[in-house]
Amino acid sequence: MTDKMKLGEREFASRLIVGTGKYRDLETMAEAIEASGAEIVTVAVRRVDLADSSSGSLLSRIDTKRVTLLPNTAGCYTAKDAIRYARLAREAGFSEFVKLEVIGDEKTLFPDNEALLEATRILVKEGFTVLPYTNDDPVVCQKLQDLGAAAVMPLGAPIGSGLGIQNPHNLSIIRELISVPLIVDAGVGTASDAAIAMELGADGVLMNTGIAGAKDPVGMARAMRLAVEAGRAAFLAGRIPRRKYATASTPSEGMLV
Amino acid sequence: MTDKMKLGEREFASRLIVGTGKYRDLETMAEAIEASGAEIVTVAVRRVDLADSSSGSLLSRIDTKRVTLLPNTAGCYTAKDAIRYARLAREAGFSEFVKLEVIGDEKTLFPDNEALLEATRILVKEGFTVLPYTNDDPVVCQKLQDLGAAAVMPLGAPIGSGLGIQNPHNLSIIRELISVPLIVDAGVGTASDAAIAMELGADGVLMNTGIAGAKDPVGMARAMRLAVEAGRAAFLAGRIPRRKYATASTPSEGMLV
Amino acid sequence: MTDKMKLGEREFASRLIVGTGKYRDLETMAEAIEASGAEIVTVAVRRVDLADSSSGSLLSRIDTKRVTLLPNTAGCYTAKDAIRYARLAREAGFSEFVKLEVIGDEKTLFPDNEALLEATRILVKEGFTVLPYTNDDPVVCQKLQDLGAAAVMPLGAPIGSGLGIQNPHNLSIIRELISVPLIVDAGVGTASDAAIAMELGADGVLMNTGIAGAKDPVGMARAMRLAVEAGRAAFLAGRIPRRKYATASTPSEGMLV
Amino acid sequence: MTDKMKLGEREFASRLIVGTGKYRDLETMAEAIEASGAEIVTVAVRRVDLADSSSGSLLSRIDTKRVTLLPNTAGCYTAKDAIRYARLAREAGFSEFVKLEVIGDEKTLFPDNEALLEATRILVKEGFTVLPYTNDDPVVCQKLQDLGAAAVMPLGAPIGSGLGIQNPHNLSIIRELISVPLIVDAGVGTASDAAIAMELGADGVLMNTGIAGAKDPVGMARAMRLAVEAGRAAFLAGRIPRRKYATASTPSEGMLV
Amino acid sequence: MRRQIEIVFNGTSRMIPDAWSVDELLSDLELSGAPVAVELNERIVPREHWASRALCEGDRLEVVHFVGGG
Amino acid sequence: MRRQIEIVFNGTSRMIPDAWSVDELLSDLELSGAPVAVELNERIVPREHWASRALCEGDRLEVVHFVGGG
Amino acid sequence: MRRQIEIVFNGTSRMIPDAWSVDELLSDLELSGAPVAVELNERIVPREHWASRALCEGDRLEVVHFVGGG
Amino acid sequence: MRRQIEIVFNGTSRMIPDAWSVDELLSDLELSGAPVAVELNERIVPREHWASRALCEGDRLEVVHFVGGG
Repeated sequence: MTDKMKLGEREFASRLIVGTGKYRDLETMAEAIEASGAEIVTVAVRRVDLADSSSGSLLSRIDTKRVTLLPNTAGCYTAKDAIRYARLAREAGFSEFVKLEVIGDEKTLFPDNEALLEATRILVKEGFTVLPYTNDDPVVCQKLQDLGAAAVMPLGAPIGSGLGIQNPHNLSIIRELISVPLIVDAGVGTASDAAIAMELGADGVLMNTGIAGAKDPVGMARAMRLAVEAGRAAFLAGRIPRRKYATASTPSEGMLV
Repeated sequence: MTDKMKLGEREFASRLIVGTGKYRDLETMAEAIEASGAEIVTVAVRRVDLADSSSGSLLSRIDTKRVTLLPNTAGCYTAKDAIRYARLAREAGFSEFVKLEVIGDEKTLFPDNEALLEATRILVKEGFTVLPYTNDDPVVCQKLQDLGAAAVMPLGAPIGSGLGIQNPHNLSIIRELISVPLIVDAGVGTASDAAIAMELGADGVLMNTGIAGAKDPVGMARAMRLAVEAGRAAFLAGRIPRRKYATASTPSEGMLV
Repeated sequence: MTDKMKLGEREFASRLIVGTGKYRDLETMAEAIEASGAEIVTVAVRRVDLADSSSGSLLSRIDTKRVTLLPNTAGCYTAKDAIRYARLAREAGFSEFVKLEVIGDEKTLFPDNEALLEATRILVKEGFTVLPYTNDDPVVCQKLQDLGAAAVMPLGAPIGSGLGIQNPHNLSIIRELISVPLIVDAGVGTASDAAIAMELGADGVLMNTGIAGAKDPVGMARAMRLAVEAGRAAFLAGRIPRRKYATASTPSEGMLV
Repeated sequence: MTDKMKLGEREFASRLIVGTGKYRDLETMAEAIEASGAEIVTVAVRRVDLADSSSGSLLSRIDTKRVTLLPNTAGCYTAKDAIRYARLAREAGFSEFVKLEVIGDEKTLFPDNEALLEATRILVKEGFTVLPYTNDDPVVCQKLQDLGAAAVMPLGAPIGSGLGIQNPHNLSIIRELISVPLIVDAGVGTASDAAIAMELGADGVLMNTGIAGAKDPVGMARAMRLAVEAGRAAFLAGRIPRRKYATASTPSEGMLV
Repeated sequence: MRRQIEIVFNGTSRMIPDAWSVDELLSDLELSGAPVAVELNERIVPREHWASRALCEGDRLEVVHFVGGG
Repeated sequence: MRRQIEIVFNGTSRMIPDAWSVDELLSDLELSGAPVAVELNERIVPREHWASRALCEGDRLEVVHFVGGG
Repeated sequence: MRRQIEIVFNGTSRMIPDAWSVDELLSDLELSGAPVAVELNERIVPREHWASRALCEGDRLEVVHFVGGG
Repeated sequence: MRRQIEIVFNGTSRMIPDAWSVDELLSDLELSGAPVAVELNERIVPREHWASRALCEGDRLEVVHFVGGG
């Protein structure tokens, strides 16, 4: 199959990006990543904790030859902080990819788009492949594209809320207005949410809590992989139009009298 | 995997039932069935057309060793007619399965539940495995179960409408009130619709127009297979609860200051 | 204004029908009825309780000159019982109106439509003005009309659930298929639910818990009156079409340069 | 009734703000404003057209003693332009009120929030009562409030689209996070949309096309007035909780046996 | 003194004087003027027959009225 | 030569030799091996009776098979 | 006779007598009593300065009023 | 014996031998081979400079790595 998702200079067969946070243990995380089929996984940048002997073990469970790490700037509330984390991530890491988050409100974890645009501008100049977490604002998405973001990643619903795509209309508009990849980031609660995102024309879906918080994270990871593939396939196959009334699937010719 | 769907005395690994109507040609139909992974396909009973040399060719394209035929009584408006078609189907066919339809209105193709109950009562006594097409009425579904139907098959939306699940609440109630298999029959327009049905606890999904009418029926058949599997997997995995506000997926400990 | 709702031989300026159950006291009920502007109120038929000195006081708080009583058959699970209550109600009451309920399931309080049709047939013959509570099944609604029901009263959602109109599509179909008045009965939780019902083309809305169970029942009664009027007025005024993209309300001519 | 909406230093009994664009004639506009009960109407600032003898006639049809004019900056794509129009409006007009629009995209007419914040900052300093049109971004709404906006006016859907409230969840969040008045501006297509906005806790609703574009604008203006009052009353009255299953409104005690 | 008979009134056993009419019983219960309906052994007794209809041993009488309902 | 009788086959009048069995007719139509079902005057004729069941003047025969349907 | 100068009025070139005040021009156009606002070379001219503010060759004048809008 | 200096390591005060390089400190903490990044006084120290970059009194050192995140 040649239906690849291209981000920056890299191509990916999988359109599902998964997080590594909130798992009960690294074993489950590793199995869930495997079941998800993801080729990109997000990670966070935090201080080494000398008291924690498990330090460093995250990377021991991720096959970084097969999987691209996507460091985030979660927890940053200013462009300056986000840029600082992005630079550290590049230094520690394996690539120039960054999931850029600049948070504007701690209850909703919605982005501060002014600061996000500023950070995007600077990081793009520094050669980063910037994947910005934003909200479903078509104007901001266009500005991000104009600044050189490698994709736009509007939220479907608040991070970790599991509410699904709250505004399909905006995502549909964004899809039509921008040409860089569109990745729905945040809000996915169950498989159909991911399928809906893909059917709206998204190039990919990013999620963490929806998998890690499920009763059976590995089972849900598999569900999400299937759902993203299903939604993509349906998008490409071209759905039937909606009709108000019924239209028989069985012919009326040849009935008995 | 041991997660099988049991209908009557038979077990099926696939939970997707597909129709055979409305394809542009039998080639496409055969490929779509293959791509769907379906182990049950619906067929209709109609007069042999002596003028049509293609007569009989439908079965030549379906591997009836691998696939169970499910004859329907589409086009019947009375219990008597539906029973007549069911008997002919059993005689012509390979099994006692019948997708029982008694239509009550030609614009909506909604069922006439009074007649449906009457036909179900008689056909169950005659040894049929009755799979009745009905609407999302919890009381009718309970009566069908009490009469010995092998499953209940409420519609998600009018046949061929592609509108998706119009009343998830009713399907959820039906799921809780009945114990026989629940198959959502009709209304599925795209992959996410099928996933939603399965996440509501349906045991299976039946569709025809959603696949046959897509621009690329084979691609859509594959999408539907994946979606049904995704929805089932998500249902079994146990989704996260919905929350109004965000909950971070990345820890706040270990941030720089 | 000559936009009247006609039921049987009577005409009503108000399109809101309210119940009299579940109020904390008769004072509040009387005020809420007043605030609702309703000209029809539902009542139930129950044994006189000799131990309860308040017996009989319900009617003391309703001005039966201004308001038409609509006795219900709530709690009946068979056609026979419903007919018995209807006859007693007519004997005790002031009119031939009956809100006909035959319940099929105690958890959902959904109707048993088979029994409902049977009871409707008999009561229409006995001269009742039958207003049957049913579900949103277009076929049953057509049968009720054919049997002579003075209106059809599909539920919007389970009685007392406050979930609002769960399946607007079915109500819209029913509106197009039948010609007797359509009254949405049950499920209204807040004012917009009532407005939506009217905008779908309903002739009226019937509710009880939505008002009686509100924190401020009198305030909610007023809200419902306004909402029913608003929805009716919007239906008659003819709403604008939905568009995907924006269309400016301010002219672009005459701008400065 | 003392339930007033306060904007800047003024109080209004009506919570419906209506536009004056797109009417077929001034007669209809004047009647619609009258029927809407609005105490605030929006107007635009445009060059006097010497060739058009009807120039100036708009104000001849609005009783500016009873009604507050709210000039907009529609059509402006930069902070500088919006500020220029706001100043001209104040000079031409009767008050310091301005509906501040800075458009970011001509297909969606979504706001450019960066420029909007900049213009708000400056106009607040110049003493304007700034009512900014924005989108449903909780972070931007908080920033607008912090800059001294007299209200926030998120859109429900694109201007003139008639799609209704596309993201009730975001509006509900905004309601909880901000303390200045919340006015839903744009997207209202019919009466229930306005009621829904008010039930979410909005202080008011602003619309133009929904009324002016209706088949009967005067009838729709009345519908909107009723709907805004209904939604407000329902919000204040406190709706019943949603339940999955039914709860009877008629007592089961006293039934016959 | 009149003989007492046993009837069932609204599901409860009750002793009343023999041969009382429906009307006499309802008057005794202060219900004769109330907006109630009467069913005797599952058949309705119209108000105009209350005076003439005598009650017998074992009669099942239901007297209903309107209460709040939805 | 055998006498011809008229029957109604799938709604259309058709002349066939007198006393032909169902099987003879279906063989003639190249349907005897096909997965079809046969109804004669609204009663099903099981495949095992096709040879023994003779057709009479005026018989209404329905021969159905499976076609695409949903 | 007074010399004419050219100004730009609402985007259109216009000849007016030299040294006319804003007020003279607006009076000539029957706009002096109307609820309009005036911008001269992108600066607002408050109504109280209309009489004292003379127009010069090349001035760009914008005169706006309220029209229907949403 | 070498003089000790005080630095701030990941927000916590720490005594180390004077003039230790970044690399010496990280080796001592068994972090030199780990996939970590180092920031000294808010400027990143690339891995190839760890050996040459000596630490001074009061230096604020941040050493970060990847943890689970979404």
